[in-house]
Amino acid sequence: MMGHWIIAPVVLPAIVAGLMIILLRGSLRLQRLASVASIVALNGIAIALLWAATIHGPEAYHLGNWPAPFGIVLVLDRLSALMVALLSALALAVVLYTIGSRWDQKGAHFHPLLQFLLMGIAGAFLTGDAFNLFVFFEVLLIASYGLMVHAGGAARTRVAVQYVGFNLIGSALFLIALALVYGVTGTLNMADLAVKLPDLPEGDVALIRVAAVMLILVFAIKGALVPLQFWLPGTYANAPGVVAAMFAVMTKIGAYATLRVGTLVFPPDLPATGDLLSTLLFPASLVTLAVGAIGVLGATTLPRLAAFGGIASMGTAFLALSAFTPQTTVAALYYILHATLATALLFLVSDLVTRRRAHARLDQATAPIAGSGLIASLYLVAAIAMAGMPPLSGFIGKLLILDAFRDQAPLVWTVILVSSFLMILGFARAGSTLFWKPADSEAPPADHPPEAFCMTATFGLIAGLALLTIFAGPVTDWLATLADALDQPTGYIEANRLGQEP
Amino acid sequence: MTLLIDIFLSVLLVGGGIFALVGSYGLLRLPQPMQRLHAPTKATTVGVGAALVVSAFGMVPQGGGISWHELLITAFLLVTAPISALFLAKTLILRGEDPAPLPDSGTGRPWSTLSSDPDA
Amino acid sequence: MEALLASLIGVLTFTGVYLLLRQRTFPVILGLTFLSYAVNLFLFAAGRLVVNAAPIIGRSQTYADPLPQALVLTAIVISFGMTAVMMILAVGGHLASGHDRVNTGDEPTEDAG
Amino acid sequence: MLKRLFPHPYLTLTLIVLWFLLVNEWKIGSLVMATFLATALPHLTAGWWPDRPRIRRPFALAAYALLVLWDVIIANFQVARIVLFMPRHKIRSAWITIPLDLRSPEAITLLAGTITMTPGTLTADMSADGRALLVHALHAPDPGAVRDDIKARYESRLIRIFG
Amino acid sequence: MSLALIAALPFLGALLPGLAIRAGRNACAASAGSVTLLALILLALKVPTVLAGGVVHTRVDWLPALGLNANFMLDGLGLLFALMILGIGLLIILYARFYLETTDPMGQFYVFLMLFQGAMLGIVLSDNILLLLIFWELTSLSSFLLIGYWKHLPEGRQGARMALAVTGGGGLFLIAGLLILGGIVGSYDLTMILAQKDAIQASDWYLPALILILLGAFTKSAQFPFHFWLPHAMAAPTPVSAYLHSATMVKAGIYLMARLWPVLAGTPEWFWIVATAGLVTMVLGAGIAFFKDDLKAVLAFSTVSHLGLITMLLGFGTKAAATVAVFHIINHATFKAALFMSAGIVDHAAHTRDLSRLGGLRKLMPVTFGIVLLASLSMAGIPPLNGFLSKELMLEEAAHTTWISPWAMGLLATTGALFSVAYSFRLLAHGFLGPPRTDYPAMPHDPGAGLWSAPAFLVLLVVLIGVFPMATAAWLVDAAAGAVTGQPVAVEIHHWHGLGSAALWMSLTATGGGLLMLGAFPRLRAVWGAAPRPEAKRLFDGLIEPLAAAARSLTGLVHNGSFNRAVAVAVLAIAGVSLWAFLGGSHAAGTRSLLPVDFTSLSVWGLMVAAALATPFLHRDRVVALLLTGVVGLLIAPLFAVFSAPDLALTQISVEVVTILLMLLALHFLPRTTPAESTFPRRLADAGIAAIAGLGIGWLAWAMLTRQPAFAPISHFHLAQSKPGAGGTNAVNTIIVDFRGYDTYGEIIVLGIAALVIFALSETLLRSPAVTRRLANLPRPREDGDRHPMMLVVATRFLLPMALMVGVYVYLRGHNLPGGGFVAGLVFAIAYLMQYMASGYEWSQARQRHDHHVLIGWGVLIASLCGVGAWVAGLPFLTSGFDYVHLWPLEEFELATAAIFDLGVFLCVLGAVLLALASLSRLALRTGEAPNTRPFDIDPAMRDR
Amino acid sequence: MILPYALLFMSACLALALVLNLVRLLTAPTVTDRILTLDTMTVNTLALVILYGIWGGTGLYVEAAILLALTSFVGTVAYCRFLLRGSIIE
Ligand code: NA
Ligand code: NA
Repeated sequence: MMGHWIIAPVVLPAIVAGLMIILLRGSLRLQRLASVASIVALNGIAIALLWAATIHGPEAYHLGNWPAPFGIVLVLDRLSALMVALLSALALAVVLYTIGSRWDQKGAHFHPLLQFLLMGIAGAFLTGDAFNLFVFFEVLLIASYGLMVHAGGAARTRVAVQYVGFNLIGSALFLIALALVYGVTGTLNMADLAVKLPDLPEGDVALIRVAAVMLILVFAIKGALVPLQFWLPGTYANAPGVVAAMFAVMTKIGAYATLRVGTLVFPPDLPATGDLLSTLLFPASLVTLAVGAIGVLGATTLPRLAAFGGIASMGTAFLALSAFTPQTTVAALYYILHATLATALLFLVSDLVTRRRAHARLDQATAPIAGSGLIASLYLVAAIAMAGMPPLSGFIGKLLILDAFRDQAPLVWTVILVSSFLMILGFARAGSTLFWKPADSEAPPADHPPEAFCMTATFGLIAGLALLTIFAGPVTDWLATLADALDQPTGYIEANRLGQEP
Repeated sequence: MTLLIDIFLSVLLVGGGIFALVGSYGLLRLPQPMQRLHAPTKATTVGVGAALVVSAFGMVPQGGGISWHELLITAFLLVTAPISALFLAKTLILRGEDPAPLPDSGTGRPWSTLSSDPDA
Repeated sequence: MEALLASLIGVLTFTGVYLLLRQRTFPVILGLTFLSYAVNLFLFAAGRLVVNAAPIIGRSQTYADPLPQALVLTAIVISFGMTAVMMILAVGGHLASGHDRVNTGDEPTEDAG
Repeated sequence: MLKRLFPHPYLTLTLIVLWFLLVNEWKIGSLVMATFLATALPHLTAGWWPDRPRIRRPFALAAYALLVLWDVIIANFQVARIVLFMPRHKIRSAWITIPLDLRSPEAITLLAGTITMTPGTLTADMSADGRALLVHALHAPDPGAVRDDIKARYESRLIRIFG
Repeated sequence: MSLALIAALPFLGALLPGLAIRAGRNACAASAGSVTLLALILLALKVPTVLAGGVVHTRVDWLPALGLNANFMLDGLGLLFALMILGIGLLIILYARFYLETTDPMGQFYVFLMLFQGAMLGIVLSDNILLLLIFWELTSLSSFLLIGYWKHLPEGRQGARMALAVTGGGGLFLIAGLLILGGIVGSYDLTMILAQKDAIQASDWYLPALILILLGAFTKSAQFPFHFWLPHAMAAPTPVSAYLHSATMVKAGIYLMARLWPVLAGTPEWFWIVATAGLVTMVLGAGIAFFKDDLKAVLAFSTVSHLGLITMLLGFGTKAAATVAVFHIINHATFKAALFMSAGIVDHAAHTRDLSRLGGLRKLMPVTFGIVLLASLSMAGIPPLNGFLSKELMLEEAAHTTWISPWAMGLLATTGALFSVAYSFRLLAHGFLGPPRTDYPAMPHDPGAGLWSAPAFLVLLVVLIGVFPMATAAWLVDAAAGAVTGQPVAVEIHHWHGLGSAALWMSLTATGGGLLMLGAFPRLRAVWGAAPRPEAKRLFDGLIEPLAAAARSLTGLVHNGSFNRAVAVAVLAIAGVSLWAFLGGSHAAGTRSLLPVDFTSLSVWGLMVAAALATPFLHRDRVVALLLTGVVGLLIAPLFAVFSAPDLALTQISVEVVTILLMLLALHFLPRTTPAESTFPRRLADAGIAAIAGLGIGWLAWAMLTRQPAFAPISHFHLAQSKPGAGGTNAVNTIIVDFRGYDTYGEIIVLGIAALVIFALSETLLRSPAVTRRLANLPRPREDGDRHPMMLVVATRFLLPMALMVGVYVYLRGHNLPGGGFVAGLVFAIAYLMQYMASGYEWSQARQRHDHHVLIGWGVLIASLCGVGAWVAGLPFLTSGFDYVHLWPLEEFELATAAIFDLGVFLCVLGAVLLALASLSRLALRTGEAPNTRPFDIDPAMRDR
Repeated sequence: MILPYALLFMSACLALALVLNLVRLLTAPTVTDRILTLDTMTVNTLALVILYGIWGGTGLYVEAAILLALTSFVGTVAYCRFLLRGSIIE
């Protein structure tokens, strides 16, 4: 049993960030050291948590020693442990890349903000309380605002206004939904809701349905689901490359929360909501996938291309989530693992390219970039991963989804496969302009020193994708147990020890 | 005794209400901006002062003690109201919103608000 | 009384959304502020309306539901932080680009200075 | 030593009183707390109040306060009358310059505050050398009389208090 | 394991050339070659087993849940292809070593080539169709890289993209087809699938699966109408053309059709689709080849044609035809690869591949001519070469096949053969015969043996198979055809079938006709040139470019950066979805008894509604808009007070004023007015959207306010435990610092982060020259000459300690009465702001002891450590403790760890607000304006003014 | 007891005063008038809160009144400084 370690992913980054603010403001080197140390430790903790969740099953941590549902609980189960592990692995790549690329020199407070972001995301993954989920959403969002405008610039700052503004609408909606949930049921603990909602009086059903769809729409904003995706392309394309890479996991929070709420609080067998969420998510995710794929083909800059790739991956992930069956959940989670690493990789590669290129536009060639062979190969790998081509995990993820949606084959398969086609086209066109097409008259850019940390980070992500591919069998088996636990969340609910002394 | 306090407090309340109303009414009725400044800074303060006194002694008829917080608020308002008024007046002066021309300061220096103005 | 609060929440939302649909950052921020007023009141309404029942133990016979109040407190603080960040972003965007349009992609070309 | 401990003794005293006004109960604990805070807070803000005003006659200050309070209450009725009943065209507003004999910033501020709080007049500005106040009178058919009244009734008292 | 090893070897080998290139070009080629050779040897070891009718299997579980496993199998068909892939691969590696220029990155070439080889080998060795799919798509990818190998050539880029689009796209159809196939059978293992012919052909899903699979195969094998990509792939270096686009990759589609032949073939659908596509491709490809001038283009269309021939044979669905198909696969690989390599040699030597600029090479390049001569004659189907043997068998099969009418197939097949003869002879005649010319771009000569040995070896095979088919090829054909048909095959290949054989006459017709056609070339060429015909590249570009352009404009249109539209869409979507959800469930009106309206509330309500509704009309003056917002924000406080929420009233008031200050600070840098930019209809529409939102939320509020909660709210616990459990009588405060202290923990961190963000961005802004320039040029209306008015400073000297004391008081009483660390922090902050406003930030900050960052840091740290402290007692994070202390002479008082947590809250809030506002005021520090040195500007006590 | 009636009377006065404030706020000829109105409004609100505290007899709202007084002052000075100097802190 993990005990206090469950909260470590939240408290550790917070304390490290606090110490950075107090003691290390003067020294970027020490900040880097602390940041890396914290993230390495986080990885260790995440692995331990993953191990514990696998061995012992769900475990709750009663904050303040108050019994649930009256206090706030954190719940460690396979899903939360997995997401925390994914987060910390990604963070390691991002922090290494940041150091290598010196993005952190281009503005103040990169590392504290990164730590706070990790804290917020980990908190969101671990919490078992609906309102606390809101709080940690806000923590991660506000840290993301800071990271988004890191290093400044007119375009970036202006897009950040939109990003913040749109997310504030999301936050408002979240609060409305939570108010409805509490106003109708009188509780905020998700397990408690799972227990109480089946007994909901008939007359309250309409309101709780509204709350349910509002929650899902909030998560859809985070997950950039059409028609709430407008914020994403600009944001991701204008964010610093490292930040965009880190954001790869932020869209997945929307998917995570949808999965959690859609299986625990409003499962398909809940009479009040039934297949409400599926009915909502299914068409939206299909359109999202299409919008993303069309965007990949139509993107005018490399970062935008990566951003639309991200949208397409979210469409795919939500599509897989939308059925809320164990089989689709396995496919969804496997795909989410893949898409997080792949999207991050693509953004890092995109950053490698754009930092070496005179401009980021895809319709005009520039002089060949320094180290183009290696970077082109990295781009190729990233593109393969994003487009879901073999041999990387994206293909397996896609196969899993296609296989799981056999019943709706004509529609789902068509959308997925046509989208893949558009993305292949888009990536190929972009890549051939970037790496093959020679510029007319431009002088070659200044020699760009190879950045060992950047390469470590990108290769680390590739290694992650490779491992995910090679160990697809064990991973999906493990996920199958997870998916079954989500389908029958009694373990999760019992871990809360509702109404009993913690 | 209780009745006396009751009456006293009631008179205060009625008076305070009227003063508060006068302050806000003056804001509407007085024609010049500087004139309007007079009404609320004083009348309203007195009105609120009345309410505060009532609040301070409000529990006495029921056998409670005097509440002293209200004295603090009164003191606070007395200190701040002139500063607020000063700033409002400075704003009016700077923006030339009051029609009446300013007198000379008699010290050979302009009024401070206009001292950065080359025309002053 | 309930109708008053409900309609007030509606009106605040109306103003908030209307301002959110303006083309400059400042009204958009004010819109978000209005929206957060509305939302805070809505969250508060989850505890229903009670008078003379502040949840201070021993000060009255019945108590208003303290939980939504605590939640609103959190929400107020958070929306303050968010507004502050939004504000500096608006300032930054204006200083960096020379205008304060909220929509990107429709800025006039003479926006250089 | 004592000066170092209490940079502004009147402030400290005021704060002790304020604390009791705040907590509204007469306990030993409150006194301990009041003393502690009234000592600590002026230290926290001492850097922002580098000089210390001299008050030569503290009791005269108390008397002045009562005088002003009385004037405030009485003269408020005049303002109410003007606001409510005087026809607009009959209101004779005027700007009045008050040359100052006071020099202490605290004293001038107190005077300005007094002028504003007593109805009918309002301090609107100070000259750029701090030697005159600009006062606006709501209804002053004889501005000179108002000026003389202010100087005699308030400024002279303040000169005695602050020296 | 060993099959998996064979399949894996090229991939492992792909690492070597990249490394070996540092040791030189020979080492590089040798590394690739030796790996290939090793694989070939390992494969050879399996030959006896396969020839004995055995099937070699290797199974490795990969993703059993899906049915995707690394299962390999080797039977006759696989063996045939594997031998071709590795054998020709070896020759290509040799050839490429001498073909590539020193300026070409050879390491990269061999890496890509080995990747391709591995992928191709994987296809033919897979026993799992999902695994096959993976390798299938990998061939598309690696071929993309190889075609685009010469990066500077635009044709290379376009050809590569076209090839990827067509074959990769086809691969997607294949995915669907194979998934359906696996679904019908219940397994993705070929071994299982091949045993399920009846089930598959009886299934409703047979036809969709067939079509999808064939789309995959046809695109890969360049069958009509997907044939157009192959000639454009010729931009690749010649070794690539020889390897991928004649011998191997394009045969992947053929392989797939042959592989699935046992379960898919034999139905009318199969016959009509496959045979027709093959037939059309064969005739069309050969016809076009005749008119092409580029040697490689001739060969490319020839390849298209021959692939059509093989496809057609497979389409017939008979055992005999399938056997011929297998035989022709071998033959085509030998002569076509040899021809491609020879074309490369000519190109190398003469610096052109254009037939109209060549001719007479026979004398200049005798060795090359010899190779080309034999290979071309084989291609034309001239005895006794191997091409002749399979062509005869093909014509025989065609003659006996009824397609539309009994003779149509025979006629068309003969036509195809005729064209084939024509272009083969043209290649010889126009390229090599005739007198030598004087105007070659470079003087042609035979290359070194390194370059010609590989094609020579292949031509040797052409001759050997041609002369001794039964000795050299029959065993392989038997094995492969046996695997294709699933029946034992013992092929009989003869040169002479007697005068009665239809093929003889068809063949003679074809040869004669071909020669005539060559003779008429100039005239035919003129007709061809005048005839309108679809140009593949234009058609493809006409499809893809508009697609890309449409995607670009659609994306630009949808994601045009309009925040307003995004908000409008979001609001409408939220409203619409919510309404839909609401209508889908039952709703009962609330039964809660309502509160009577009181006077105060009504007036406050009226004010707020009026102020809120006035804002849309007056908002363009931003100060007025801010004032109106302030009115609304301020009046929420009494509302909270009326409805029993004193803590909220306190918080609302203090937050409101700080917000106003912040906005005023910000407004300094922004325009003071908002221009009127919206048309009246737009404003009306916006108002409509806003009204929908307002009505929706208002209705929800009403519905919620008028009902009782369905279950007892959890807050009864908080009320009951506030005093005994958490040690405070203010239940809101005990929730904030104790029951839900963790929320507060997150909340103060939000605030802290906000301040950090504001600080960081203001730092960044100040670094930007454009920003500092704009800051210096901010419009400065007429300004107050008195920056720090004395009276404000003097008042602040009293007010500040007073306010601080109020702050302390609010903090201390919070646990039991309204207040707490948060409000206290704000009160402190407001007090400090008062000081900053009075004497300026620089002056004030210089006389202060703390840095705002440190306050935030300590706040976070204290709150964290207060939480962690509970671990010491073995209790969870943020568990609080409290006790009542008696300390003479003081009265009993309470000490609670929650107060420490609240101190963290206090510090964080104070630091955050101060840092945020300080950052903004730092921006306002004017360039060239020195900060004040005294607390106020005008000091009446100064004598010398 | 007449105190409740007096309370009601003053509440009515304040409510009316607030309405007058609103009219002024919306119709004010100068922005300074609007600031002045907001200041007045705050003080009137403060009085209302105090009255409400007297009505309920809990004394829970005095702190709110203290804060209102503080904020009304700070707000007014800030608005004026904004109009006077542009930057409220310099
Ligand atoms: Na006066
Ligand atoms: Na406790």
